[in-house]
Amino acid sequence: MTTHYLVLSGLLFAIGAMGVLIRRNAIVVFMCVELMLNACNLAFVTFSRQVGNLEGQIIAFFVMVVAAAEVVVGLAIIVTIFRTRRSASVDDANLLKY
Amino acid sequence: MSPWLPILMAVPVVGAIVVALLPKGSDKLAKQVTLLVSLAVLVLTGVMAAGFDPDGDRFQFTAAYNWIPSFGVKFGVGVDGVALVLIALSAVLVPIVVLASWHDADGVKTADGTLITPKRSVKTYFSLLLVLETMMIGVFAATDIFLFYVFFEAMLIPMYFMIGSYGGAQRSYAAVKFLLYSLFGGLLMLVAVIGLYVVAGKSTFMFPELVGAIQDPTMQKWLFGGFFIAFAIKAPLWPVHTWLPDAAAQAPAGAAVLLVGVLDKVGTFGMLRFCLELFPDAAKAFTMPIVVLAVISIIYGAIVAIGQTDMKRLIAYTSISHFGFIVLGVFAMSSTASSGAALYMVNHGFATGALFLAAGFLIARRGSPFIGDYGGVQRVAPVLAGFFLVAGLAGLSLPGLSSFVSEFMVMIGTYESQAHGSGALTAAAVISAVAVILAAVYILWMVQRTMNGPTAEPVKAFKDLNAREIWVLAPLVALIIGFGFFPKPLLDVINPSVHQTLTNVQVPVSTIAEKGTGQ
Amino acid sequence: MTLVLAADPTLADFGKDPLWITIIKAVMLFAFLMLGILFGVWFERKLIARMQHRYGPNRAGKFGLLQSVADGLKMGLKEDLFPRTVDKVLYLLAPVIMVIPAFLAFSIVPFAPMVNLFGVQTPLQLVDLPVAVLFMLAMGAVSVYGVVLAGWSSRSPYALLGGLRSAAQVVSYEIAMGLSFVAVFIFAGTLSTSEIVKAQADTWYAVLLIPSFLIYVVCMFGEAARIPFDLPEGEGELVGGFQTEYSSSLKFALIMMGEYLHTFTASGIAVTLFLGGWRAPLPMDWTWAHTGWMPVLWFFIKFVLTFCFIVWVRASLPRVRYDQLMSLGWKVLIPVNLAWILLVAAVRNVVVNEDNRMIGVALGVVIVVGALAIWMRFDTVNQRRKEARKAEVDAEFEQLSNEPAAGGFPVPPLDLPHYHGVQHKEIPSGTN
Amino acid sequence: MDLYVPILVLAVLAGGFAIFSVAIAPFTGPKRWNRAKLDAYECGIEPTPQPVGGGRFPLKYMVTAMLFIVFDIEIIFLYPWAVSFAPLRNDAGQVIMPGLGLFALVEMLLFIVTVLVAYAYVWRRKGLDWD
Amino acid sequence: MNPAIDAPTIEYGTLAPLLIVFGAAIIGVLVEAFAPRYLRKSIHVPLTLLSLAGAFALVLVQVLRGQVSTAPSAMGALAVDGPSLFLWGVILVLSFVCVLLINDEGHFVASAASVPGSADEEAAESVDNGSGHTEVYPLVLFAVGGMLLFPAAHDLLMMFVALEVMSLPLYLLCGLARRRRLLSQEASMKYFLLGAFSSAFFLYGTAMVYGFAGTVSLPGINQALSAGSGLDPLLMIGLAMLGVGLLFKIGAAPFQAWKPDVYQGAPTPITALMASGTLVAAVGAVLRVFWVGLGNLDWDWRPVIWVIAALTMIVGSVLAITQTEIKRMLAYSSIAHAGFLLIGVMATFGTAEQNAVSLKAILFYLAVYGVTTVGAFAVVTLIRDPGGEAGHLSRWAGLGKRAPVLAGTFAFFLLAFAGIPLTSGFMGKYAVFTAALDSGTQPGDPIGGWMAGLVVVGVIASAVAAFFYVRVIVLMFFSEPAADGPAIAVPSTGTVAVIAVSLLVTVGVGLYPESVLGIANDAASSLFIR
Repeated sequence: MTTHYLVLSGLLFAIGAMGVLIRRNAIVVFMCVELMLNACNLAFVTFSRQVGNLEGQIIAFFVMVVAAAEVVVGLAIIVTIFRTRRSASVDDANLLKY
Repeated sequence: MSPWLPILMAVPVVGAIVVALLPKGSDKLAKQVTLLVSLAVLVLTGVMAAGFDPDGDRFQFTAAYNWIPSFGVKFGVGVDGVALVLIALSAVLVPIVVLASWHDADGVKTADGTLITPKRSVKTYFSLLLVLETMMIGVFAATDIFLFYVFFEAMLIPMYFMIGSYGGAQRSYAAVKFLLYSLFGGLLMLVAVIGLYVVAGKSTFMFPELVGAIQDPTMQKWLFGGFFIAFAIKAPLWPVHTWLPDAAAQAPAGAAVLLVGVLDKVGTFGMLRFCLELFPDAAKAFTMPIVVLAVISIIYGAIVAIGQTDMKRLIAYTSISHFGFIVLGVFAMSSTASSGAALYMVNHGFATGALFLAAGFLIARRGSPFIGDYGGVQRVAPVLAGFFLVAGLAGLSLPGLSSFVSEFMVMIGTYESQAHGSGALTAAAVISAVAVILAAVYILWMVQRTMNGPTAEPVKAFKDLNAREIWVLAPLVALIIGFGFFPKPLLDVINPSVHQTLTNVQVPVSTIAEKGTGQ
Repeated sequence: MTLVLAADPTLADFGKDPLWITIIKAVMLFAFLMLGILFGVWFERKLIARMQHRYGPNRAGKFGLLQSVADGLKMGLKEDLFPRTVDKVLYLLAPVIMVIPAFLAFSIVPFAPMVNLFGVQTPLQLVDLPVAVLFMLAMGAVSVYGVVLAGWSSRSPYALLGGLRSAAQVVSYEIAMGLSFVAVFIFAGTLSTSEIVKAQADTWYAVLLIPSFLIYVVCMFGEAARIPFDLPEGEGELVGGFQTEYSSSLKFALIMMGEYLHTFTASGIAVTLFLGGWRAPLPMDWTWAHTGWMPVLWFFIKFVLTFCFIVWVRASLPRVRYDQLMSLGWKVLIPVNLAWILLVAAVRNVVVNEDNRMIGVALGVVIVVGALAIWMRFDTVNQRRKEARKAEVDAEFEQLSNEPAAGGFPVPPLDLPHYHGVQHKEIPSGTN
Repeated sequence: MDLYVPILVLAVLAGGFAIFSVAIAPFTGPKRWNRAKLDAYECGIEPTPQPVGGGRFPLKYMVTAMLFIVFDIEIIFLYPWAVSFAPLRNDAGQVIMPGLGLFALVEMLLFIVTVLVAYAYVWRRKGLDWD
Repeated sequence: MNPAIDAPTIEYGTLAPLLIVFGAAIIGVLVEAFAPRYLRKSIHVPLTLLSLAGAFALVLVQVLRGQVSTAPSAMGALAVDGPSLFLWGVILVLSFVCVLLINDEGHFVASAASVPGSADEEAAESVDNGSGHTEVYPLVLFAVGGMLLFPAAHDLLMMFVALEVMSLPLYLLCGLARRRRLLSQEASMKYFLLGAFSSAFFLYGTAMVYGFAGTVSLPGINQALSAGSGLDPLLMIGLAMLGVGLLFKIGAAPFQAWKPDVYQGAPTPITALMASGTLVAAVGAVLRVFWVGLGNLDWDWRPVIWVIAALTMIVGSVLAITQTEIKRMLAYSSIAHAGFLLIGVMATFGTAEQNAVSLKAILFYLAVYGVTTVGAFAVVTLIRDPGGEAGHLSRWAGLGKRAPVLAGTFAFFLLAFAGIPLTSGFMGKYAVFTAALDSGTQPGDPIGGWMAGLVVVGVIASAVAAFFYVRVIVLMFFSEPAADGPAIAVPSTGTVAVIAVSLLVTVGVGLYPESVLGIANDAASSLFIR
């Protein structure tokens, strides 16, 4: 029963990871990261059901908090760069090399 | 617990700090202080050496203080004969070097006033020199292998700076090459040191306790390898010798003397003491290849030396050849050869030192290290020429000069050595004998091309040695000749410890050693 | 005297119905809402008209009852415009996204306890969840997507701004609203609506938790974007707000529906969480008043009254400025709410936890004092800021009146008679 | 039967209705094409072309969104706390499940105060002002 | 229904250092909120320094009064054991020193929100008195708090939260450089995106492990491992992902890509903080996870770590050779050092004694390396160009002539990095190598022999590394100074203190390592709570 959820969370996670790796727009990349975090949440809750204790659900709460914090920090950073460069493409951020 | 060695090591470093802290502009004072300190060390060494009892325990003046208990490291010092003479050697050379490089730092000018080396911080140079002295004494005096390693590596740094910032045109290249070669060797040795500690499992680094601690032959081979490579790089043995000519050629004459005269001895010294005694089986197993290497570097050094046009490089290559002899002697596994090798370490120090310094003075006058730029010096500067000749002859180990005895002993010892039963070592001795002729060729050729012949134009302006320079060379020549005729005091000190070594390696100690002395 | 009927449904009673009953319930709810919209519109217009001494719609059907039916038909028959620039898919999807959650949000509102529906004992409430209220909030939040997308997809500055505004407003008030529920949960100890209703057997939370209730009432307007908080489609400033480009046709109808549904949901929640749900008002909670389908009546009355209140407010209050809206939500409702929650918790702690009462009391005092102190502090700060600002403005006027050209551009002398504050004495607003 | 089935049913109804009306609209209405009608409405003046993605909007809204997230998270923590704060009694009135009690109260007090600190910071930095 | 929740107990005494740091951070925020601009810095500096010092004092008190707790604190969320306390001490000292650097004028931008080169930037700078954003101080305190939590976390959730609490402020701080703001912002973004990515991996790994073990507390996981079959795919995936998350933080290859960019872009004091404090915390966490959590699984993870350690050392030292920017070079060197530390991690397995040995080595290494790093970066802050710090190596040519003392100090730090005897760096390396070889000799260890190989790799790597350290020295001392050489900023008292302290420690520990080694020994001998 729960395996479906696990598969789903795995898929979400993979999609997120792929997105981070291949997308170029910083904001999209960042959203993909959030997607990964949510995949983790799903996994946690599912496991908590499977294992039969509440830890997983509680963890999910904390993950939400962290995700929120990451949103706040991350968007701030990305927006700053965007204002500076008029572009949120990761490829345009190329001043730092080797 | 005798305070001698710690004091001996403390004095120069204190001196160095003093020199470094001297106010700006007090260069002359700095030089004087340095000279004073080094002389003090010399005196102290002399007094200590006088108290050394050749027939007493192997290690005397021992002292050991806890340093890093967590690592089982002690600050353990003590000297046996070989170490003693080497310490003495450095103690002798340092004041001479100080005197010799009196003006090196404050811009060496040629006779016609062209600047060879620009003005540099005098204080730094001399304090580095003193630090180096401490470390030289320390490295020979260390009976704790960790301590030995520490000095072995740390020694590089002052020498590195001396070459790098006071040397000739290619100095930084030479310095880096020197440092990296030695550092690499040192790191391999570090692994071996740790391995020794771990495998022996005695949770101590004290040499006497570690002798014979490693029984497992394969383990011995590995650790031996670690130590030997480091030492082979240090005492440049073909094929890892290439850093020496550069370093020696670029270093200021004084530094070069210490580099070739003392630092490299650490390599051979290490082979004699650590490689042989800690890993006898491995040493025996590896004798043949090492001997081959030694012979190769003897011949190779000599031949390449002939081809050199740069005096300092030439001398460096001769040293490579001589180090070949020393290594040969060390691994010949016969008391004569080993004693000879130990003796050779000292004599080579004097001989090469003298040669380097003489050449240095010559170069200081002309500003060029190339043999081709000189000629007929002896007409304008007979004294210089004279010293140069003597030093050179010492270099080719003319009978009656100190090197001869040691070289002779090495060859005899090797010839007669029955280690490996077969005549392999005999062959090695015979081949290396060729080097004597080659030595004659390169030395005499150099002397002839520089000293005799028509006087080159710029040479006409040469002034002869001044008092300082004479004071630099005179003691060396005196020592060369003195020990040439009467090496016994040295041998008496050396032999017991060498025998001790060989017994630890389970090599029958013949009595040839005594025979070698009488001539 | 606690009155707990056997008929009082608990969570356990849900998820038991057979499918057909469920479908019937769903259809009933859907029908109720649709009719509610049709007549709600008429009712609102009529009511406002009365309040403004007008007749209001009275042509279509008796009392104009069919007015909104007519409106609906008209919309259906109007041309379906597709502005050139819009993002087609989202533009079409937005209304749908707005409506569906609006319907769903209502599904957790209990109309009555167990009733006999075609011979099946079932609670008259589509569904109840352990997290019912949360579900309601979630649905409210989802329908914001509809608004934002509507604004975003129709590529026009007005629409975009309207969408953003409504998003900002709704989320701001969602916080205050969510906080206002906390006190209720502290008392009810559950998020399931039916059990919350049950927990109000003795006292309505509207009485017990007046501050929460008041805050909720304010938020209600913000959430449903009703006057005085209807800035998303404030005609005055934004033409039609996010629905500017939905000029006509059924898409517009859907949007209107969505908003009405929000209003309904708001009232429904108010009734359920604070006004005792389907329970009869205290003086007349006779047993028969709670038997059979009677509770539906009570619920409906309360529901309609709440709706009337909303309409009444619309008729009487002007629209606030956006910054006022936001600062009310952020600077007043939220902090007050938090302090109130803590206070409730402290009191509750004292009441229910027999152990260490004193500490509890002490804490309560601390909270009150602390909250007040902070409030005063901020208030003085605001005061100072206001005064500073005022002084600034006065100084500016002063300066300008001294030399009119100071502003860098020619201005008529400011002390002319028709300017304020010189001849005429200013009449403070609200006095007459 | 799962609790969410009724919601599903209702969703189907509502969705069906909504989609139906959106879909039907083009056919019920007349077609009188007119360029002006298809312009974005901007009070009759020439409409400013909006870039794809609806153009840029004031950062102010982002700040609000961020603040919303922060407080929403706070609410997330408040709800479970509130629900299990008081002891749970059954109809007979005896305690089924004990409440969290004083400790929880203090914890929540600290939590809220912590959030209020950030809140005060935002307030003072005019993060809450619209002008 | 869920069971009765009884009020948890919290050992406030044990956690006091944490509480102080976080409390100070919160007060800092309040200061930002209510204090007028001109007062803020003069409130922040003492507040920050005092809180750090106070926390350190509390750590000392716990140690001196021998109250090192042997049971996990705060309902098993934290383990404040010997190693944790040691790491806390180290982190607190390092951060204290870094704060001294941060105090310097002109490191931080006046208004991060203003677009570089725009009018409002100038406007902001005009009102700003050089101290830039004073928010820096609370942020640093939060980051430090996270660093303290990280190695002490006793379950994976706590560790994750700590990871974020540590990272998020750093992401922001990276973007606050006053000069070269584009670089700084870019560094910040890269750090953030990659960091968030890696922490997502960590989290998913945690989820998997939770699914396998049914708990996230490290000992619990360990028991589950000893009970269940060690080769559950769930577990393997989980561990791999956990590893990714952690190794990213210590910048081990192949997850090292962020380090040079971030180190170069970030304001140098922050770089110093990251290079010292973050590394210490992260390595501590790695140790705890591998020893406490996966102790029963070392056959499976050690080969992987072997490869990673070797790779890290090689990548770090080889790539460093090609660097022309001083901060990037130091970044790569810190990657290489991470590799050396991993050798130590590799050696923490088997008997408790062995673990203590390796633990001691690593703790010692961390302490000395951290101090030296801070010193090095402190020197970097002083070599300035008109456009900011003179990062490019060519600008350092002949520094030895123009500022002998400074250059000498820097050279000494470099030698310490290179691990030349009589410097602390050598002792650190020695300790780690010894531990590694030691562990190799444990009976019944299939890959014991490989440890020797790893050590040899390490030796070769450090020889390579020595090359580029030496190259800088050559540049500074053996080459003539450029005509328009960089200006040597007159160091503030704080910076002087920082450099002096790190120099003293580097020399002192180099000469007499027992001082620190002893403490590390005591700390390590009481192992991680398991």
